[in-house]
Amino acid sequence: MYYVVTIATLVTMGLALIRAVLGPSVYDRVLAMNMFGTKTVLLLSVIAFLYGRPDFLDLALAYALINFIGVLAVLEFFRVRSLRRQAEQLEEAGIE
Amino acid sequence: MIVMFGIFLLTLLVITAIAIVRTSNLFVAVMLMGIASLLIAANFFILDAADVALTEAAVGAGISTVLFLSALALTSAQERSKSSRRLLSFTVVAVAALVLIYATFDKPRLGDPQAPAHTHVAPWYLENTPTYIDIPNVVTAVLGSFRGYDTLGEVFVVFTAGIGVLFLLGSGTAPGSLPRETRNEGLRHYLIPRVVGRLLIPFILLFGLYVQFHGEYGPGGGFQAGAIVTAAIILYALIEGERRALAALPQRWLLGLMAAGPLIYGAVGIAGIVLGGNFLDYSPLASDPVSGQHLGILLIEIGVGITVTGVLLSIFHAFAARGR
Amino acid sequence: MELLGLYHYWVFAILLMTGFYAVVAKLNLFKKLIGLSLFQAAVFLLYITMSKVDGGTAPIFSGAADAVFSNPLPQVLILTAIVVGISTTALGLGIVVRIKEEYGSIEEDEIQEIDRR
Amino acid sequence: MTVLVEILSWVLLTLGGISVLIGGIGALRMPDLYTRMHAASVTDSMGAMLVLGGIMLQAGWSLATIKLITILLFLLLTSPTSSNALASAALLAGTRPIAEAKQEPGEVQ
Repeated sequence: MYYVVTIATLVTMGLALIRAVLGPSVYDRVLAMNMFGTKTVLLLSVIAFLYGRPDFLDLALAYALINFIGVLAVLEFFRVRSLRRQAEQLEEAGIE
Repeated sequence: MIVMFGIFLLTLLVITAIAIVRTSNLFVAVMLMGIASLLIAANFFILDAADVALTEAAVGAGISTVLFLSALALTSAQERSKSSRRLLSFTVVAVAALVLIYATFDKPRLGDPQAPAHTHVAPWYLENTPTYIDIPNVVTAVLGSFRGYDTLGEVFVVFTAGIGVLFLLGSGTAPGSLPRETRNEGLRHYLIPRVVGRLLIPFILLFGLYVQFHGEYGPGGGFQAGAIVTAAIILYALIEGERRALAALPQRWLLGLMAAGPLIYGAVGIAGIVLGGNFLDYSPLASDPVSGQHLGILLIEIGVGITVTGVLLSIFHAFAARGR
Repeated sequence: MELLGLYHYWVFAILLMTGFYAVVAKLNLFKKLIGLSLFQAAVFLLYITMSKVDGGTAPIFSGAADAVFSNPLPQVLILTAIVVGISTTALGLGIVVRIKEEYGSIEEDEIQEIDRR
Repeated sequence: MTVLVEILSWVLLTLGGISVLIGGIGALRMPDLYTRMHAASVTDSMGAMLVLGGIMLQAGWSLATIKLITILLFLLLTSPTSSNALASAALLAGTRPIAEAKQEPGEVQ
């Protein structure tokens, strides 16, 4: 029965990858990456039990914690980029 | 069956790699790189490399994405020129790939117990770890004790790379940077991520310490723990702003950590000589050799952990201070 | 089944060469570094593939008497290589950032153009 | 009793697998960013709860269960937060939801 969940997760990963490759906007790709991260957590938890080594759940835990940082870094990147654009526009307006 | 899952993941990995090379938007390439890293880590786990998967999780999905993005914020997000000599490069690469694939037909298939790699020194490690070192995690035993020299070298490489980045970027700010107030505030106006992030940071730090000190018994060790602790502090810097993160853990301290790690490692090695053994021989450190090994591995893992934390955080701060 | 056992190595070859293509053919320095990371990842995959043993489990003793363990040595090498890899990639990114500041561009052809002047 | 737990856990796992799959299909087929995000994030939480709950019943009362509960807690905290952060970033950058874009200009809501 674990296999059913694993296959469902793998197929979903494939679908998320298609979304990440197709886009169209950058936000879609971030969404796909976030989704991919959650699915990886589920996949690792299930496979840890398939292997009969539940002590490897540490890995899934690490993923659940770390994945969040990637998304926040993306958010910060967007914020800095829009600030920089505003600053550039202000500068151009000041010169003219 | 699980091998089939691995093969499916590898196919996805190939698709991702090709998409990375084809896209001209560098931001998209970084996102796809994050996905590729998740795929690789899942594969490592399927191929029985729990320690490596943990490292790839902490480094690839978290820190690598953050570093790529902070460098991308300082350059341009769009690739402007087209490829050069496309046909020639493609032909060369395709021929090389075919040659490599042809060469694989002589390789032992996946998981062959008779493969040369499994018949020389590896069985010795697996058999003798219980007698000499007596810790369950053979990877940590090999990393810390049997091949301690290698790890010392790697720690110095990490240290040197950190020094190199600091030399290149320093602590100066680039021309055309944003005003001080905006560049230091981070995501402080995003209430929900901030609250959740603040809630998570202590747990991430705790998990980092668990990985550090549980490394002899389960997947973990200094390299992974250093990366996880770095991730926690980067999260703090993201939600509360650079300045507060630097106030909590100043640059001077980070430099101290960077240098202290290799020093601790080297000192443990020299202590071995002083107490009558060889360099990086931990057996004389305690009255009985096995507990000496335990103590030595614990100490050098701490050294590794603080070097990795110091170096990765210094690199992050160097990039962040440059642009904003 | 015999051929499927080599699939991991084929993926290694394709991944390695995809990364290499990005390094040689792309003119954008950032893209070259991403290609280099892919190249690295391919090498990691090769080593970890070689460490797998049939019916094995991760080389962490768990009390089971007759357990087969995969080869710990390649795992040790790659574990350290991942952290070294990210440090050296960061060094490369630092150089790219400095080039952008000095030349105002990270495209190889534009930089050579500026140098020629 | 054990049979009941077994059956319940398989039911949870199957439902979890189905909901994960539905989320994937939704994320691929929905027309714009916000609807895709809806499909992805709702099933993220739902699927994670069901799958991890099913594994928990299999694991019984052990250290693994505590770890699974921790993973579930972290996922339930971080996954909606990242969706929220992403949606607000997209909205601030000027991506409009498709339902809004379809309205005639000048039409009052």
